[in-house]
Amino acid sequence: MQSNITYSTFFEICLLLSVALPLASFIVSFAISEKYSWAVSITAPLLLLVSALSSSVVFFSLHDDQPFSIAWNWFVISGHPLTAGLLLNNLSATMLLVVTFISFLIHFYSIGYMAGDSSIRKYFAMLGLFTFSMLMIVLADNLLLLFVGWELVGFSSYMLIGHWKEKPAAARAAKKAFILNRIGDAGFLVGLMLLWTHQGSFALNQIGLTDAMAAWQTAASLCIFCGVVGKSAQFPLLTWLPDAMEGPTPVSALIHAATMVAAGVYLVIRTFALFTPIALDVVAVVGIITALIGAFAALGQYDIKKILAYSTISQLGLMVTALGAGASDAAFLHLFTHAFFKACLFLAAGAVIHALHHAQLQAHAHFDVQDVRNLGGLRKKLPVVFIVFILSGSSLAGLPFFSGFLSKDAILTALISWAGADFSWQWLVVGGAFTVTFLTVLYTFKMIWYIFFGSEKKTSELSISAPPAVMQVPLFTLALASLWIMVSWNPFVHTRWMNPAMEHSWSVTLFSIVWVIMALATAYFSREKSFYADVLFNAFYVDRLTDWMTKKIGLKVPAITITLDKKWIDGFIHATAYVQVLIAHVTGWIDRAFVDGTVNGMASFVRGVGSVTRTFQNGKIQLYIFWSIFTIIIFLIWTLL
Amino acid sequence: MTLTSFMFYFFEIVAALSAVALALSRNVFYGALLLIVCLLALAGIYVLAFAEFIAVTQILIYAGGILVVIIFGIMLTTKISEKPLAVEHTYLLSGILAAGGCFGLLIYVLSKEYFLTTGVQQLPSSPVNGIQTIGVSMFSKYVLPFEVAGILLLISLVGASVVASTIKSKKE
Amino acid sequence: MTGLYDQLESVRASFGFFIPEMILCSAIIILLIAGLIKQDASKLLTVLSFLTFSTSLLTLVLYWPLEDIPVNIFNGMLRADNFSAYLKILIDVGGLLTVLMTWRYQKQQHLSEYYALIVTVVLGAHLLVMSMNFVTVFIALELISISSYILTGFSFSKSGAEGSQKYFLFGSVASAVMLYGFTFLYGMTGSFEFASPVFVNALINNQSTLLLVAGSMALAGFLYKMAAAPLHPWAPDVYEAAPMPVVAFFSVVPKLAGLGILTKFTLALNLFGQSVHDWQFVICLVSMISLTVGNFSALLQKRPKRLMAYSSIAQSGFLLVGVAAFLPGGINFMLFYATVYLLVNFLVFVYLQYFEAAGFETLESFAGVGRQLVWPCVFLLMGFIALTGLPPTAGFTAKLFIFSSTWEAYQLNGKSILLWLLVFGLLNTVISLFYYLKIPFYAFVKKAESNPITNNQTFENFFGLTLVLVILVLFFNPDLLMRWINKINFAL
Amino acid sequence: MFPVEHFLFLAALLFSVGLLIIITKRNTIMVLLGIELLLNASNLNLVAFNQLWPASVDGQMFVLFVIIVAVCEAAVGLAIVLQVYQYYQTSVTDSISELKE
Amino acid sequence: MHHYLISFLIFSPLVAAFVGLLIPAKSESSFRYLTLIANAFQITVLFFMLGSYENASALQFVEQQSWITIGLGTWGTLKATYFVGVDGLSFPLIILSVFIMCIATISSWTVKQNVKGYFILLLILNASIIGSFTALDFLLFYLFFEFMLLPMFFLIAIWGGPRREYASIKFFLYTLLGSIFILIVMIGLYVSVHDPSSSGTLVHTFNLLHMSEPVNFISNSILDPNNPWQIGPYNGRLWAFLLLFIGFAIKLPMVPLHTWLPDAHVEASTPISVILAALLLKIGGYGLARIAYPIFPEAALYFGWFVGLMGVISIIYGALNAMASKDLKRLIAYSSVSHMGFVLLGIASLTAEGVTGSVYQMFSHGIISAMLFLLAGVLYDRTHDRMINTYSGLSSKMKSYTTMVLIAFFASLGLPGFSGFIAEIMVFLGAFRSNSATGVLPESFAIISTLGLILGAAYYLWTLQRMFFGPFNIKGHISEDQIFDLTKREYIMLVPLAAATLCFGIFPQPMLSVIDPFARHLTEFVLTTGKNLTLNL
Repeated sequence: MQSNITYSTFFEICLLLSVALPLASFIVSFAISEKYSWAVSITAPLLLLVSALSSSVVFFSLHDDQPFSIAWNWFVISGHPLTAGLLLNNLSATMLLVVTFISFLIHFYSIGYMAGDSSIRKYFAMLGLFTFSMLMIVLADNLLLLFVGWELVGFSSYMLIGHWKEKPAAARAAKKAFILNRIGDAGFLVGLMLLWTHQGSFALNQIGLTDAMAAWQTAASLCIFCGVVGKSAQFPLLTWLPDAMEGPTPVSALIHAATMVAAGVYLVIRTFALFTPIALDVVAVVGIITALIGAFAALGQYDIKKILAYSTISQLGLMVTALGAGASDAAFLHLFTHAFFKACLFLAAGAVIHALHHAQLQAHAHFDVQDVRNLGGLRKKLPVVFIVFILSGSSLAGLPFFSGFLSKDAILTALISWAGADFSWQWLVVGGAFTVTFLTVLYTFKMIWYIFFGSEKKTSELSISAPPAVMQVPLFTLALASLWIMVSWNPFVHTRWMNPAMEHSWSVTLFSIVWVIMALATAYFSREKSFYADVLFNAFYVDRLTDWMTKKIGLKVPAITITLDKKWIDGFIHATAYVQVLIAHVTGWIDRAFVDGTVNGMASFVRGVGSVTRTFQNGKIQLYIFWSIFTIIIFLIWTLL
Repeated sequence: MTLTSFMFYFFEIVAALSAVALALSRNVFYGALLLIVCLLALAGIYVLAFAEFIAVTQILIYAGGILVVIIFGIMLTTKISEKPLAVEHTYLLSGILAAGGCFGLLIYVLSKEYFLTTGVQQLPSSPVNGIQTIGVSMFSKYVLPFEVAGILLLISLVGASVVASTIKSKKE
Repeated sequence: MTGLYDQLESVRASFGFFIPEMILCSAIIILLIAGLIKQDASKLLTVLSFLTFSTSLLTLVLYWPLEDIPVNIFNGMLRADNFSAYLKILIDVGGLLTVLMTWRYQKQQHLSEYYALIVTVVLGAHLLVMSMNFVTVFIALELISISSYILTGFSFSKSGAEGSQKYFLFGSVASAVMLYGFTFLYGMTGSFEFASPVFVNALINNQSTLLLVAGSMALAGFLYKMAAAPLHPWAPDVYEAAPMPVVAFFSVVPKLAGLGILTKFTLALNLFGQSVHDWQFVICLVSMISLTVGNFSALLQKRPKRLMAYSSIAQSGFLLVGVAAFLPGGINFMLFYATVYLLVNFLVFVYLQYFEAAGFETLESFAGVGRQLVWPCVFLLMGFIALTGLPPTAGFTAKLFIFSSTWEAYQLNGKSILLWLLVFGLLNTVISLFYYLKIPFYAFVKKAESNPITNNQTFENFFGLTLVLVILVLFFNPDLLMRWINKINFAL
Repeated sequence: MFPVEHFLFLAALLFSVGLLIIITKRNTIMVLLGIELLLNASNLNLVAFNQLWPASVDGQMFVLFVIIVAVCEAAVGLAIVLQVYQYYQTSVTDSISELKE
Repeated sequence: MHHYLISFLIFSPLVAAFVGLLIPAKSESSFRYLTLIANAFQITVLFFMLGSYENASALQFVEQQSWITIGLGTWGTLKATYFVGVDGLSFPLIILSVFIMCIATISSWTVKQNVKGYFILLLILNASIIGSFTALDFLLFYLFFEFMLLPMFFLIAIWGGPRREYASIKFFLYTLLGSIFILIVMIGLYVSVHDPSSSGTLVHTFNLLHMSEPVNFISNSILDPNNPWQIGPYNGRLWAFLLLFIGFAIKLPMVPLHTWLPDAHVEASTPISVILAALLLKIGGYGLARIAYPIFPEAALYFGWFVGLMGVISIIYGALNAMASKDLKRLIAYSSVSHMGFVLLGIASLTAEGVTGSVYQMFSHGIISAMLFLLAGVLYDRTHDRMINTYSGLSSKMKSYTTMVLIAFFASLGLPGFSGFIAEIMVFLGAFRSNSATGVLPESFAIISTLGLILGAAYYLWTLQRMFFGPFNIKGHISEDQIFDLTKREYIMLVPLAAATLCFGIFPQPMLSVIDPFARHLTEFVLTTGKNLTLNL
């Protein structure tokens, strides 16, 4: 065990606690017997609370201080010792805090949300395992350990998506998530091999130390990016994320919004030194494509969780674009803010679903509670959720005074400076990013409008009660965390808390404020459009433009992307799956017909030879004599010739 | 052509013809008689090859012994079944193939061989010597095969009697 | 040409090396007489023949050290050397075990003649392996053959008669062909003593094609005696017809005798390596054909006896592998193989006899026996494993040895036929497994039908246990036997 | 003395004809006759070759043994043929083939 | 005392088998306990060995007794010895064997038919497996190797499923065929190799260590490295390597020589499947690393590419076939083919991590496949139906069973935290580094093999989805009360295995430090010796 001694033992204990307690929660949840499974919903959040608290100790004592590392020898690969160690710097400490904190909140929320579930032990156990493996990704000091965590979050995600395993769709979605992730991971693994071959080490602090911008580094970074594509649901491996919404909503909030999917972005930041310019360009392009697809797709959705899922994809795409632009700080800032407001949005959506579901059970009504077209006017019945939704939604939309505004601002600033003064393809990326922010506002507020405004549709007869306190507390906590205060004191400058060194430009801030307001207006008027079409048509050309955009682009493009998604990307993956199964059948057939067939053929050949040699044995002695003599004569003639 | 060489080729032709006739013959009884002719012709050849004792033995044992036994056999087997003595041929093609191949091969190989060059020392001095030598070597050099032949005869007689005894017991 | 006195003197001096054979000769007479005198003398006859073989064995073993140097006896008709002495021991053991097998089921008719014939075959085999002269070869071979023809018919049944007749016809032709070959060799050399310098030198000077034809014809007779391809077709029919002890006897004694004379004869024909005709190739070819014919035909057999007939053909092929190396080491290994084969073969036949007596005539009828008769089936299995050549039986060691000699020979002269023989022979082991495991397979794996058997199996199990122990011991310590075999210095 | 080849050719003919008879004749006794022909071919060879080596009578001795063997074979053979005849009521070789695959 | 530990391991089951022979067949339970006692004794011995094993490349617990010494006249002397020992290659496999045999005994507790024969065969099998893993004399190895066949044959053929006859004969023939190839090379080797320690007469030795020293080859023998003798396109040594490779690849099994395996597995009873998959397959990999590679290093370098390619093909092909399998056991069997492909790939890489990985993979696959087959057996015991389509939603009826299946499946698909991950990652690293380090395998092999990981996930998760998730439903005439959760005996077997795979997945170092010295020694030896030997092509 090696560590630098600048930190106190208390710090180390806290660090250890924050990492180990989620694991302990996993073990305890399994250890508690079936009879006392209710106890799990106490122990697990409690353990996570302690973990979150101790991680905040870690965070505050480390922030802006020396990086801390601690390592144990894990195993030796042909003379190269491989460590299992923790590497803490600002980045990972922040991430540690975010993960444990949100995880705790979601544990807490789950007490209410998952009450009465038959396999609650498994649920909390897997949440614990997930948190632990996420922390492993966050804190690992080498890529192999990180990969271990990487795979383990995939596993726990699999278990949690498929939590309601009686639902065939859930089982399917879980499988899809894991397999698509594995495809990415295979690339990641190749990246590891490249690193191992060329550097002989997986240690994060040695990455990129070889100054050569060699081709292998491009290859290695792109391979690692493959892993990111899988885990962060980037183009083209993004289809699993919307499907993963089959899992319980808190799980979607934790894993598929706040933490795991962001791990990809985090990984790129961690291994940023490895990425060569070419690789970064690829990253940026992939990111912006994903962001656009996600944003347009979100516009065309009617399922709350699907809208949020596409939104997540879009936001992740934005982060990845920022990474590609070299702005890892900005990307991380957005990751940070996104974690809170998106978790909050999911939890709020979960609260809506939970409440409606319970009401539905009482009223024996049957409709899809996740379909926004069935909802409406809920702001009166669920005021708490409404407020929370507005707050976090604003943050998502990037309205000023919200954290989302600041982080998006950081990204846009970085992108513009990356694009440079002259026009190049990079400006297309910037344009894309602006389109995405614009669309984000549109879909966010359209969703809010659908759920909370207007008249109640199918929900009107239901007696909807407010969510329980255990669910409200996390909601409010996260909603507050989506205010600008999380990032900096100044609601317009994003360079205070997190990264004082980050670049900031007032012009961009101003422009984005205008841009957001424009978007907001568009959103507002497009909402109005459905009621006051004539006025808008006559009053503003902008309105007509937005109308046209919403009608032509805002509806068509999502439809196209949806078909692209459903038919082509998914279709392609399905097709590959079909082809795989087909190939499997073909090889199976080959196995039976040829490989086995050869063997059986050999057997029948042997038998055939046997029956030939046997036919001479027909009991006729004269023929015996003939054959014997004849063989000798043939042999003699053959030799004499 | 001297008388001896005429005799020699006469015997050769007789032997060859009778053998071929035997092969063509469809009657067992004629076959046995043809074989006797052939064997007698061979005996004649033996005489001309300075093997008088062999010739005599040939006539006595083969013509007089073995073939009589065979003819008895023919009579025994045909009498019971009361079928004609005619014999059909089977596997004619195989037989011709094997025999023809064998004959061709032998003729081919033999025609390439020159036995006289290998080591004819001299003509035998006197025919008397032949029989005497045979007698002597029978009890000196060849005493072991001779004794073993005795055992062979004994055991075949015993064996034949065992086989024959079962025939009798079956009949009863 | 040596003088008459010398010849007679040689005969007189020869008797010292001829004691086992004389014992056998007198035994023939005594057995016949005993059969004549006493009507029901089965016990006496068995004891007598048992004693015959034991004393013969005893003398052989006692006189073993005497025969370190080969001695030509009876004016070069025979030769007493330790190669032939070893084979004679094996042959006598074979006779002994046959007597035991016959004694186990005392239902043999004409017992005195039966034993006399067995002893005659053994005598013939003795003479054959000692023979150095075509005359003795021919006489000895006929002694074996004619007795065998009669023995085949000793089941006194329709099939027995048929088998006997087929054997007779085939055997007569084969030995006539062999004889015809001999005559040419005589013509080319002027000598019947095929190992004598006169013979060899004459052939070295005149290596015509006739030599190849004559040699092949002569070999035909030996191959027929060994039941090796292509002179094998008689074997299945004869084996099926003959009584079980006779089959066991046939598959060992004439085979070993034929093997002994074949070894001597081919090595003589090889003319100390100066032969232009590749006799090694011929032997390899014969061996490969025997292996193929034996193994492949055995695959489809339904009766144990026929199966063992083909097995014996294939085993001839394996024995010939040892000869094919044309190395002294190979011949020693071949003797080891022969020893193991003798023991294992009798092990198998003893149990086959046991099962035949209990009514198991086809392979299918063995279904499920393994459950009721555990020990017989286990020992039978061991026998088959040894025949296949799998560890931990001496069968494996034997195969290892003979194929080692093939490898060594290949290494010495690089004839690719030897490599083929090696690969081919070993692959044949896989095929042989198909049928060797058939009976154990039926016995252990197939479901049992009701077949209550109450036959006393003490004799078989004692016999089986002993032989199994021997083949195990010979696997774990082949040196016990190889030490003796290595003293054999095969020389022409 | 006549050329040895002339003996040998006759012997070869006898041998081949013997083989022909053995393979083609359907009567067992005819087959026996064929075997006798084979043996006689050898005898002829031996006698002929003995002329080349007149110093000894080895060849002629061998002929005597062959004749002895022929006697034994004939005796045993006929006994067997009669026995088979007993069972099968025929000496047609083809019919005597119950032992087969 | 330490000098006889291996002999204790080998012979204690044989002694027990002998004792078993003397016990009347009626007292059935005594055979079970007898076998268990033998296993317990072996475990005790194993602990002694664990106590004094040192992590070094040297052989340990070596015993050498003279066994067969035969004078061959002019040829010299033939010498085979009872020569056993363990090193980093065999020790993990010994540990595996002892424990798996114990679990197989427990799993055999329910055998009802012909108990005596069954357990005696099991004991003989036990001895021969341990023997093959420890033998350092080729003849001794071959003896144990062949000796495994018959007990296995009967264990499949008598106590197997409906098509057991076909499967057992197929198994036997395939492996016998392989062993014939090995036998040919063995003959060639001992004829060509002499014992350097003996002075005077030429001693042909079976000693594997002597065989691996090129100087010990008799000059101008066919397998002599300096002999330019060609047989067809290759010289004798290359042929010999190929024959050995085929022989061991059949056992491994390698595509396309694998088809005996699915049949044998499907028809064999559960404990036999466990032994077959966990131990017998390992002999193939063991033989390559112990015999083929050290003795023919230049051939190993020459054919390394081919060996690696076959490994890759096995990985992918096995996985594809697993996906198409409808029978659970067949699926697992094909997954074994896929996983043993990693062993080939790792050895072929000739890097220390690759070889370590492949030995670790053998060890780990031993644990995991044992678990998988036990689990398949659990289901089969209850319903006598192994078809995947028959079941759905089993998780609601068999919770603990599902948990165990999850563990086993995820362990098998290489989830980190389980031993398979460590093994596979090391194989991947080694195979990838091979090009730059040794030049044997191209990088693409490693990259293509990662497809195996994806396919592995696909077929396992698909199976999970079909069999365990969704609403509970069973087809056919299986009644619902036939389906119940794990019994205590099944727990006893499964939990240690699950614990072991976890333990070796999280703390691989103890086992790696056993393997590592061997792997380094082997790669170094093969590379240096192989490059020094000229290839006469």
